[in-house]
Amino acid sequence: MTSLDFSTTLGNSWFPSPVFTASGCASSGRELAQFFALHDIGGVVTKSVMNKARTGRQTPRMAETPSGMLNSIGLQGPGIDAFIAVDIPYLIEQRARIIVSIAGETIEEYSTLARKLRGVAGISAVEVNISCPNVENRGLVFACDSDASKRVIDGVRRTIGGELPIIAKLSPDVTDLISIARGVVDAGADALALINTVLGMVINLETMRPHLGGKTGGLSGPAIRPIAVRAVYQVHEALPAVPILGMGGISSGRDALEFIAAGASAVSIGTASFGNPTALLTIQRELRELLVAKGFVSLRDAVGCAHRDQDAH
Amino acid sequence: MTSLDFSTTLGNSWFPSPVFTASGCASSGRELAQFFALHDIGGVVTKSVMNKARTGRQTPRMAETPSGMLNSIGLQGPGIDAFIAVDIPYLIEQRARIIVSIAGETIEEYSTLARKLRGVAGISAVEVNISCPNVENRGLVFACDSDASKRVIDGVRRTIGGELPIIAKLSPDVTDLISIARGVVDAGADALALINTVLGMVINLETMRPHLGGKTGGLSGPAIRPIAVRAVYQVHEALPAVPILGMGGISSGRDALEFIAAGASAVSIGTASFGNPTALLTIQRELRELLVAKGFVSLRDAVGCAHRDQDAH
Amino acid sequence: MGKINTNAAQINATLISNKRIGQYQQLIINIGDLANDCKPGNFVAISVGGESSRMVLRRAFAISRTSMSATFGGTMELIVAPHGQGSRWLCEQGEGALLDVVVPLGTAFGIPTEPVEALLVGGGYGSAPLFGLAEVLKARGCRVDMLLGASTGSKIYAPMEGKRAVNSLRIYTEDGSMGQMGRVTDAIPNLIADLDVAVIYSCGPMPMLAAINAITSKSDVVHQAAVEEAMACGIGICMTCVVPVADSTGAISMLRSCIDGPVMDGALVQWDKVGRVL
Amino acid sequence: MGKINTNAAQINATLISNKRIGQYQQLIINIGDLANDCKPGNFVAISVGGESSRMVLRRAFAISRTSMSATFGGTMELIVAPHGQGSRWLCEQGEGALLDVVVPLGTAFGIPTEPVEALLVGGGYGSAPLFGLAEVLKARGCRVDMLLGASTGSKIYAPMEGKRAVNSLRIYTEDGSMGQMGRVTDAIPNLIADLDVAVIYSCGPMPMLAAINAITSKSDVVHQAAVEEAMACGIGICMTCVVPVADSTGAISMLRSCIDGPVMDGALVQWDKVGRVL
Ligand SMILES: Cc1cc2nc3c(=O)[nH]c(=O)nc-3n(C[C@H](O)[C@H](O)[C@H](O)COP(=O)(O)OP(=O)(O)OC[C@H]3O[C@@H](n4cnc5c(N)ncnc54)[C@H](O)[C@@H]3O)c2cc1C
Ligand SMILES: Cc1cc2nc3c(=O)[nH]c(=O)nc-3n(C[C@H](O)[C@H](O)[C@H](O)COP(=O)(O)OP(=O)(O)OC[C@H]3O[C@@H](n4cnc5c(N)ncnc54)[C@H](O)[C@@H]3O)c2cc1C
Ligand SMILES: Cc1cc2nc3c(=O)[nH]c(=O)nc-3n(C[C@H](O)[C@H](O)[C@H](O)COP(=O)(O)O)c2cc1C
Ligand SMILES: Cc1cc2nc3c(=O)[nH]c(=O)nc-3n(C[C@H](O)[C@H](O)[C@H](O)COP(=O)(O)O)c2cc1C
Ligand code: FES
Ligand code: FES
Repeated sequence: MTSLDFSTTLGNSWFPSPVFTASGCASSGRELAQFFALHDIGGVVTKSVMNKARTGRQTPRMAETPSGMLNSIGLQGPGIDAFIAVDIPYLIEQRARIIVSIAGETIEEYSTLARKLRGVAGISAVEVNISCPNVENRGLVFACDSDASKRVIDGVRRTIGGELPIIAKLSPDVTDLISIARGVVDAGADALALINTVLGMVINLETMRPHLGGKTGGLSGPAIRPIAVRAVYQVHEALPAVPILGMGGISSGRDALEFIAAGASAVSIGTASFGNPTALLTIQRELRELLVAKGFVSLRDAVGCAHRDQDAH
Repeated sequence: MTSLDFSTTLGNSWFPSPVFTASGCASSGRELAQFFALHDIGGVVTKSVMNKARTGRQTPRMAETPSGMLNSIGLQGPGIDAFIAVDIPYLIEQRARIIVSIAGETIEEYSTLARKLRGVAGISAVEVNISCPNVENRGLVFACDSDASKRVIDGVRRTIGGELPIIAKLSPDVTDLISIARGVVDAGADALALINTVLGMVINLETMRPHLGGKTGGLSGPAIRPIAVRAVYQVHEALPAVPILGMGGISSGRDALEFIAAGASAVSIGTASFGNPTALLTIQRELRELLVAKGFVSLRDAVGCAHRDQDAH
Repeated sequence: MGKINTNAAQINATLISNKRIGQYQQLIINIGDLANDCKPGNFVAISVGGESSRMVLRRAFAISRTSMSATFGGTMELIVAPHGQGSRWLCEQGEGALLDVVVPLGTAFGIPTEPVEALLVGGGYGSAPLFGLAEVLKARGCRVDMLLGASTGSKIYAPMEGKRAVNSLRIYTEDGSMGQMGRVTDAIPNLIADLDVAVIYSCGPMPMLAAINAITSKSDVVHQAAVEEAMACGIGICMTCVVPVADSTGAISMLRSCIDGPVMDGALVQWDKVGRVL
Repeated sequence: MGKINTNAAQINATLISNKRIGQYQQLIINIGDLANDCKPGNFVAISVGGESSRMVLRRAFAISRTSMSATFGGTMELIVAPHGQGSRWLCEQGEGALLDVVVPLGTAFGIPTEPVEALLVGGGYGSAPLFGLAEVLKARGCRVDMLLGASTGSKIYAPMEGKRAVNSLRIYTEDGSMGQMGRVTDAIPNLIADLDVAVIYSCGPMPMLAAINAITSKSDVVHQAAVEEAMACGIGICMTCVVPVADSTGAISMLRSCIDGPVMDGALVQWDKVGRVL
């Protein structure tokens, strides 16, 4: 057991474990900390933060669906200044590895966020959420437009400098994921986060109207896992050198291993934490045990292995 | 109960019930006929047929996933000539309403299929499957390219003449579903079928390779229902005059009603029949009862009702 | 009203008893010493559907009462309405079943330091936590009166033992099948005046809570309301369960009802903005 | 080998008994008069996981035996290996549980019109349908010998009663923990010669069936194999369960193992093309 090298890297940041929280599914860490030490997992990806404080969408903000759920939060949050003042110090105090997720409504807003984060010590990476389908400006999801995606990442890269790894988080709701991925990597992303939620809707049969206050919402949970594994596999095939933070419906070590085999260097756990506050620890333990049982000496050897040994099948 | 008008129309074809089979999930009807009379449901949408006989993909062709499944059949089928000679007469004998689904690898193949179907009596509509992600030529899914989609439908429309309704079946795996929908309607489609399966993958953790023989497969079942309802809602909002055949994870009358409320004029039942051979009858009965319980006097009044009464919520 | 119930723990708890009461199911669950940490107003979040369930989220239920017995140790009681698939599954579990429970969660009803007149108003299963609360208030020397309402008599939950803790209990049903025909709110204005009520504790559907607040806002009566918004996580990490609440400066923010609630100061909740964009 | 088992019906059937046998679970299910329509080789498709299950597909199991009793009417026996979540759920069901079953499905083993020498070869739970088959063959006056193989002894299913119907039974395990160490196929060539075998009936993992066919293809022995491909529907509507089979003209097509199988003419199955594109 102890001989497994379970560590991973995204860009030039090192993590002792490849199991992270997912943005928006751990708030800023504080609430999960009563169930386990934040230091004991790979990293905490914080809720996407915008420049200003935001109250978000009207309720209902959730609907459970078969093996999944829809959410429509609308990026409620304190704004970057309060986040830096309050949440970062807390996470540093907990000795958590911190990945800050940022979201903006304009390309400038992303750059502004990057500028504010630039001087902040103790951050391992910035995840740039260009794919949230819930922002007010519907029809204008950056991640659905290769050009806009590139410009966001380019702006963040220029502002933040060369040090901090940038993880571009993409949406699966596109015709050609690989070209979007290639674009953001060319623009300076060190890694990719795949996948954000899939756009969905539930009709409330009492009111006969869309159930969510925001009408549509993002589908997450095990229901979307096959879509996420496919996305990771396709992108890793096209861009094998680019590390991927894989996510979408992971709720066991076996699920996590599917992502690793498909090409993810690390995984984020979102919806599973809602059903089970200690899901991260369980998944982390199971993944480690599975890798050992399968004879891997390092996590790195397992990354993308589903693409190799074309004859083994 | 008896006062409900349960009938529906797609283009100029009338159906006594809005509950149909889904293409590829009922073969040519014969196998379901031992569980119920094909005449008793709205219509039978047959497995997409190509010009020549096809053996399809290697096994494994399926993987169960949380609340869904992946399939990778590769359009195995007898070819259009055998289909017309053997299956159509059988379905006519059963007094089924017949919707023939066609699939091609080239725009010409679709036109050829249309030409062969043109003279065949007893068909209620042609569903043009331009969205199957399983065809050999990957990267070339017609439904992911607005221009190619339009050309397929245009070819079919010209060849088949103005009589037979054409239902264009679209894929959800696109950035801008509405523009694809608009394109095929402009090209002559009378109705739209939404949605085909979502591209997915499962990794087999024994072999550490993609589980399906064809690597990727199409995700269907309740897992994708929120995606399908969203697609129907969005397209109906943009094109309220175009009838929609809705599908994706319907397994109860309540599920079917969600699609109707979102804007579908009829629904197809696919994966649910695998789990329950009499699913169509149950869903049809439940949908009828629900409509009556909610005070509708006709199915038509319920179509798209989730878009109306903006204040009711 | 505080931040994060630090007593919360995730445990596998045994269902000790499961009995039908009217249209509800009374569940007694063994939670050991955690029972000592549960206060009236707190809730629990339970996994439903078992290993191969398509339900990925926990279900929230108010803790109706807790007790410590020699036979079972600490137990808690829940009153569950079979509503959808998750609560139905729970109601069908047999004695001895193991349940994955996170408990206790959320804020508790504030208990006055002085013996005052308290009016407890419950709608449907909302009465469940009020009986435990009544006992605590009674022990503090408060006068406790109770109003329960529901659409019909079988949805009134009012156990015999519970009634002992209250000075008076009035029941209202919309169909008149039990108690008086009408709504609990009909009686409140007079009761406030007659009994010199200092605080109203309420638990039930949001429209009922809003209607109560419309009454208390015109008076000096404090209103402690246990709100109910759809919750995905129950532990503060998803931001789905928010309710618009003003702070002392009047600034309104969306507070999580699982952490800053379910018990909130009714006067600060922006009832007219619930379910709307701020 | 035919087309569509027209006897198939969907019923709610009661589980009468559920017993552990080695690493398997023996399920006895009441299927009433449908038991009369079940033939050795047929299978059933069962819904798993209950109402709120995330498992959307049925699971296929060979009918091991059927019987008619005065107490229960018609019953069938299944031998289930707890493999994944669906079969495990089934193995955990208690007596009295209602199961949603489609039965009987698929083709049956062809029974020779003459009394001939028959060799039955089973791998793992593949032996289940062979005992019922043995009884039928015996009644036709056939000599019936049986070879069972598995990785280990606890995976050999060979009930006492069943053994009565066979003239001889040899067991092979890969770890040598029961019977002889080795594989069933080791013994077949000699047995064919020694016993003058006319037909081999096989049921088990595909590689075993292929290995048997490699032997029979070099002889006159007829090989009736019960194949096993992953099935989504079990009733012929999904095309997932296909196996490459030649027709009399030599043309190969992908036949559905749920309708044109599970029992197929081993000589026509293209064993080397299983799992490959044609
Ligand atoms: C703080 C709190 C305390 C509660 N106390 C009780 C109680 O004591 N007794 C009781 O019977 N019920 C109580 N409820 C309501 C109970 O949580 C819901 O009835 C239950 O979640 C419904 O789940 P379901 O699977 O049966 O219904 P479904 O409609 O299938 O649920 C689908 C989803 O919506 C959510 N949901 C549906 N209705 C509600 C609701 N009213 N409130 C919150 N989420 C909902 C579910 O959690 C689930 O995620 C309480 C809710 C909250 C938030
Ligand atoms: C004709 C036939 C007869 C069978 N007879 C028996 C029997 O008598 N006893 C017995 O124990 N098992 C039998 N099996 C195998 C049994 O169907 C599988 O073990 C079972 O489906 C596994 O389901 P699961 O949920 O436990 O596993 P999972 O791996 O969770 O199943 C996932 C999916 O794959 C399918 N699947 C997995 N393994 C198999 C398999 N070996 N064959 C077909 N589909 C599979 C399942 O049906 C399900 O859809 C038979 C299979 C077939 C096709
Ligand atoms: C309630 C909720 C809120 C989310 N908020 C964010 C967010 O703020 N930023 C972001 O990039 N992704 C957000 N996501 C998406 C998740 O990070 C993740 O990509 C997705 O849920 C798939 O993973 P899962 O199935 O494990 O949840 C959110 C998801 C949920 C369910
Ligand atoms: C096994 C299988 C085969 C399918 N074959 C076809 C096909 O040939 N043509 C087609 O247009 N759609 C095909 N589909 C897609 C279905 O018609 C339907 O669009 C999809 O499965 C969503 O509906 P469902 O969730 O009810 O199954 C197939 C689906 C499955 C599961
Ligand atoms: S339910 Fe998740 S934050 Fe309250
Ligand atoms: S299992 Fe569906 S066709 Fe055989």
